[in-house]
Amino acid sequence: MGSQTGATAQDKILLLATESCAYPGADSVGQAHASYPANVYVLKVKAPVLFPEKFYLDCFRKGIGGIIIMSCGEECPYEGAYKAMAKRLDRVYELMKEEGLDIRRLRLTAICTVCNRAFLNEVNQMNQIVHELSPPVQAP
Amino acid sequence: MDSSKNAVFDAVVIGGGIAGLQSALDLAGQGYKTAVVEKDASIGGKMIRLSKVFPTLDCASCITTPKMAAAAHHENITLYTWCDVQRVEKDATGVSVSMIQRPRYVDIDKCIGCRKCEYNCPVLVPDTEQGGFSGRKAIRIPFSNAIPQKALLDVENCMLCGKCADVCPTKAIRYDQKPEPRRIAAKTAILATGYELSSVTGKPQYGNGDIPNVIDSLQMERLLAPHGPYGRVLRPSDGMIPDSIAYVQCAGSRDASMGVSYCSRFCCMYAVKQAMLLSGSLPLADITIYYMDIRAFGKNYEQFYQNAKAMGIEFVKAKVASLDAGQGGAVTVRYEDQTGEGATSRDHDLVVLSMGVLPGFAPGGVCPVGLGPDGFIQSVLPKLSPSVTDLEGVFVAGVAAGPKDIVDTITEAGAAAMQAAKYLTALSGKAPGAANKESSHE
Amino acid sequence: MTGVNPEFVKRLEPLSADLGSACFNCGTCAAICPLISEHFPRKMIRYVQIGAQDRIMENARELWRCLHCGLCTQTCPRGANPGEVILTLKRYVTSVWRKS
Amino acid sequence: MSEPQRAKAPDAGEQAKVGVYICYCGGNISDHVDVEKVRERMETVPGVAVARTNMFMCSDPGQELIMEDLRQGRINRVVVASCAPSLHESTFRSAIARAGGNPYQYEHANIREQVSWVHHGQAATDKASRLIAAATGKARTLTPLEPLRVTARRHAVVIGGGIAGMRAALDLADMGVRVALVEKTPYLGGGVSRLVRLAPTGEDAAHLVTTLARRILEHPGITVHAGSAVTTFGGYVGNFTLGVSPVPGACAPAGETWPGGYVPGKGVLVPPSPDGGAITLETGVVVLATGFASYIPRPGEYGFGENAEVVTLPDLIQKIGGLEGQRGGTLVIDGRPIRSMALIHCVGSRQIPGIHEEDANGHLNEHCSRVCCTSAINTANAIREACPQTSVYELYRDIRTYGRGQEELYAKASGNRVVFMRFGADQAPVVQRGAPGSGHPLKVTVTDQLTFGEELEVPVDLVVLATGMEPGPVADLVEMLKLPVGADRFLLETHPKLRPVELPIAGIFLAGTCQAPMDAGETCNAASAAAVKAVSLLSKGYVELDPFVAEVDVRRCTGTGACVQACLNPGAIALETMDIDGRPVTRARVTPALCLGCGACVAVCPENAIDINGWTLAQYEAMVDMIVSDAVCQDSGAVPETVGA
Repeated sequence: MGSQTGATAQDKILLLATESCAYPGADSVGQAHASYPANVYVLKVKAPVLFPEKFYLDCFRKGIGGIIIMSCGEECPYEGAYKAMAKRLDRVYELMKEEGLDIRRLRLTAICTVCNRAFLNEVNQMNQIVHELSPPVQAP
Repeated sequence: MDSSKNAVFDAVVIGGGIAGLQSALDLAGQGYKTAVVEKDASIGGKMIRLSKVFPTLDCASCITTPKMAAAAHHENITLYTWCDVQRVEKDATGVSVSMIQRPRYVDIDKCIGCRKCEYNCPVLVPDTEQGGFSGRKAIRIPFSNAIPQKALLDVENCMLCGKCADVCPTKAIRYDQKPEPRRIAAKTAILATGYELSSVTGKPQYGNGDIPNVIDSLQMERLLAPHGPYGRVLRPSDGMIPDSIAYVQCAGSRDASMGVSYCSRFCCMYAVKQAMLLSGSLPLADITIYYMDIRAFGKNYEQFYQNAKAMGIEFVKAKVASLDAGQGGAVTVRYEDQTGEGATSRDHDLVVLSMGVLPGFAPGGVCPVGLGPDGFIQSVLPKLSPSVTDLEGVFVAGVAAGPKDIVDTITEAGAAAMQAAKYLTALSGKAPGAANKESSHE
Repeated sequence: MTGVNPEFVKRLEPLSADLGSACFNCGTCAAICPLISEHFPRKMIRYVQIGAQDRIMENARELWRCLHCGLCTQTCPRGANPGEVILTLKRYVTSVWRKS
Repeated sequence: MSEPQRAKAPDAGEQAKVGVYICYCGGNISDHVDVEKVRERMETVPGVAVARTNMFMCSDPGQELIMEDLRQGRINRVVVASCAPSLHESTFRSAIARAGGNPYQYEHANIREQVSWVHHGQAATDKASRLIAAATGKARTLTPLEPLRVTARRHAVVIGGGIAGMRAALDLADMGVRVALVEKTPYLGGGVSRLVRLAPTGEDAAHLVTTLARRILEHPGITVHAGSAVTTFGGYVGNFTLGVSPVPGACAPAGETWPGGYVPGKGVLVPPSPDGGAITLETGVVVLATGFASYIPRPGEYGFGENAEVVTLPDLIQKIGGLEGQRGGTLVIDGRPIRSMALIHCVGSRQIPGIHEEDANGHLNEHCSRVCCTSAINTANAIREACPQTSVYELYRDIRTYGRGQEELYAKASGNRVVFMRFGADQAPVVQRGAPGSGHPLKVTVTDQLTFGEELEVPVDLVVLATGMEPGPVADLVEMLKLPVGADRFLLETHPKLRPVELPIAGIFLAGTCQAPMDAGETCNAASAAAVKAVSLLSKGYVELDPFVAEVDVRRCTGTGACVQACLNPGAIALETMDIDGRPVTRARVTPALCLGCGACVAVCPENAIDINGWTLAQYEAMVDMIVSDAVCQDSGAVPETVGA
């Protein structure tokens, strides 16, 4: 297990961005040179349905402050994946509550390849939330 | 890469710009052996010299280099750079291209592109690849992302001091290299000969290139390019950061007094693009575009233009009548304010002439292909198959067939490759249908 | 409100071979004219195009400030020959003045 | 940092040596990211063997750096940190392959679009460091993969029987690809059949359509399914399956015409297909040539729908046809003399939020429709030349005669004394009933920028609205084929320059105005460009696919069947009885060509026995570990603390 030290790790926001929509959407924000907080890390995923409940909880345990799942929404190229994942998230929220994690730390949203404004909105909102909340894990 | 004196191919593409490269890639992708003949020392054409491209603002190099590299590495493509085409002949057996391989004064097989010669060369001359704004050596790699990355000696400026030969780790310098004739035989040809920018001397009222701080649009591309001459936008006469920049549209097009009545099609969009890039790098500068009609006709172009307006770029509907040197390096722009008081003048720190395009190839005496009244290669089927020319088995792609932006050029290059492939298929009799039937009857 | 009159141009036809129909209102002539500022000579060409006879008569005196230096005709991007239009209008206005 | 839980067998014994290559992008990256500092940091990351920088990593010398390190055995995994992977991932993968490496032992860190273009200063350098470190975390566990080879049917389905579909079908068939052409109406010809003379060269639309349609109908390699639509879609590149059914009511009125004949406004009537009912087409590729729809003005827009004398340009073109019998005098339409007419440009195009009204679905057409200026001027010229007693006024915003021969058409219109007036987007002309006794039913008032901003009043007998092109009604196909659509609602290509006629879905191509407004020549170019891509794809008889599919670790699998339940593409994964260590056991098995690679199975396996090759859960975990780790850099303001690496 990696380090969980430092007061900054909990500020990091993870974006799980779909390869066909949100990831190019993040690139489009970059092409527009539109600035957003630098604590945002985009991971490219084929479909976020890949991640089990445990993955999210582990992320928070490791010190990730917030996760935004940026999917293609209804435009998802994998039929049924969006629904399956939305269902899984309900269980993740339950588990988060059990562990005393504020459920605002995890958001599911749809971002298209040209959704610059929506992208910026989402990351800025999440940034505000993680700054308001205390770290998900206490630094030793 | 470069090959022996006589060679046989399925197809030959004349011109290694984005049109020629796309055509070659689409032919090679089907398994056809294809030669690309380029007059310049690098492939990539005009596109590789641009900063960013509209309407996506991708960096031009990022879009062009993958295609350049793909062509250079393709097993079915052979590149001939630094070659002058002498004759393109068409007979019953196919197309033959006679050309002269100009000397680079460097053994291209030995050169490893390390640039030691360039670093040690004592001769500094203006670098036209950088708009003339910075210097280059008499021996140099043509530009940073050139393909092939091989040195080239400029014999007009070389003083034969011998330093390059001394430092070359592979002993590749050949002062005695001679022009060499080469011949390519192929079954079909695609002409992708591109364009040249029209001349700033075309209209005396625009100063014949003598007014300081009046530059052309490709020079501005270099000023804006991340690997440009200054690394930032400065005006050439005194290095001042310009506060006010103006674009003069139709400075080489839609003007019978200059002998070019046609529309050059992409100048509006590159001006809008450059204006947007300028307002990014010089947020305080005022940018004005003097235009007659903004021709933002392509996919997402209008939205791009409206964004530019929203960013505060000023659009003035007027054809600029004249330019004059003003006070302190300024340029005075004279125009009619059409909904205001009428004839008026305004000073700008830097003026960019949105030059038009002229055919890059004068086939007279070289290739018996038909031309339109505008001097570009004529399509005989402009609606159903625009790449078909009046020479059977010879096709045309990109600006060679009239001004065209990059998107339309790439699409047309694919179409030309399709028509050439059909012609090859019909010749070999392997597939049903007959391409030559189509070219004469559609 | 200015009314347009497509018939007006027909009255000028006998007076000239070139009525500036090629003009696309770029404004080069107005900006290049060394003598008169405002919108001259494009203004006159435009009024011919839309048939605004009244406007031409109202501004007729401007016509006589033109010395026919030829700069507008020489630089016109459309080859519309503004100088010839001004000459034609001088003839027309003179004929109207004679009649009245 | 957690070690990979499941290193793959082929990699066992080979220690990961990651090469990190960081691009300056000619200042695009290095202006904001301290590239040399990042390189120094990467040299300390576990598993990193070399870290290098270059001005343009995508250039030949940049690629050569990577290739040389691979050849020398200094590295066996590659991380490139540069622009978006969409631009250069394939460039670097192929460089690795050329140097004898496995192109899939590669990970890309996007430090331009997602770092240097959006962050500045120390924060940019730190974020780049963490992203690259994360990429090395993934790269260390990347195993060699081989692309999947799928047999491809040498067959194409072209959807749409306009000139784009016909052009693409002929090109494909002439290359020996069998083609099924599916057209909703009983006619071939599409949008061009609604035209008469094409600008600027004056070709006869009927002749163009007839030429293509005859060749289509005669071609032994092409089957036309007219009056039919695609109703089901399945499969993958090389092996698509499309259900095609007759469109109810799509048949030509009996006795109206004869098969093979041209009907103005509709096209060439296709003989009824012998099979009639619903059929299934199995095909290697699909070309979309579904065309456009003409904008219909809102009721009241420039008096449309309220005045019989207000028509659209497409309607006018069909009404006047070739202007037969209308020589020398005044244009007559429906028995009514038109002494004066106004053509208004940009109706349903170039709409601006806040100025123009959205349609019932909340859409604005912000795009330029590209063809209407030239089409309007072409029509004006035809009328002025045939009927010199008819005055024509064109009210425009910008004249966009951009194409070859089009500016000449505009000049000709001026010579023909078509009178042009220019209005601002926020000062639209007003169409009203003419004053009684004016002799004209309508009047148009416009604030004309060419007349020094004066308000002009034009009495007219006819107002013609140059309506634009809108996306065609293809919602069903968008849904069925999962097609990407742009903000302008036209079908969206992968990249306008790199892959202008391709979609992210392999084997499906775009041809013509379903993508954006185009004229006839541009449409045929796009169709041929789509055809050449399709032919190249089918030329080998097989298609190579990305190997990013699910794979079961049969040693871990216990045959719970959870993955089979979760699988979104029925058939891609199934339980099978197999022999392991001499005992028959039930285990899951994946059919790679059917696997979508979505990973729905991965999340549900209680044994962690299934993963997507190249995108494993352990790799994501490794990336998160590196992102949170302070090993490579401390965030500014953080308490400095050394972390055991």
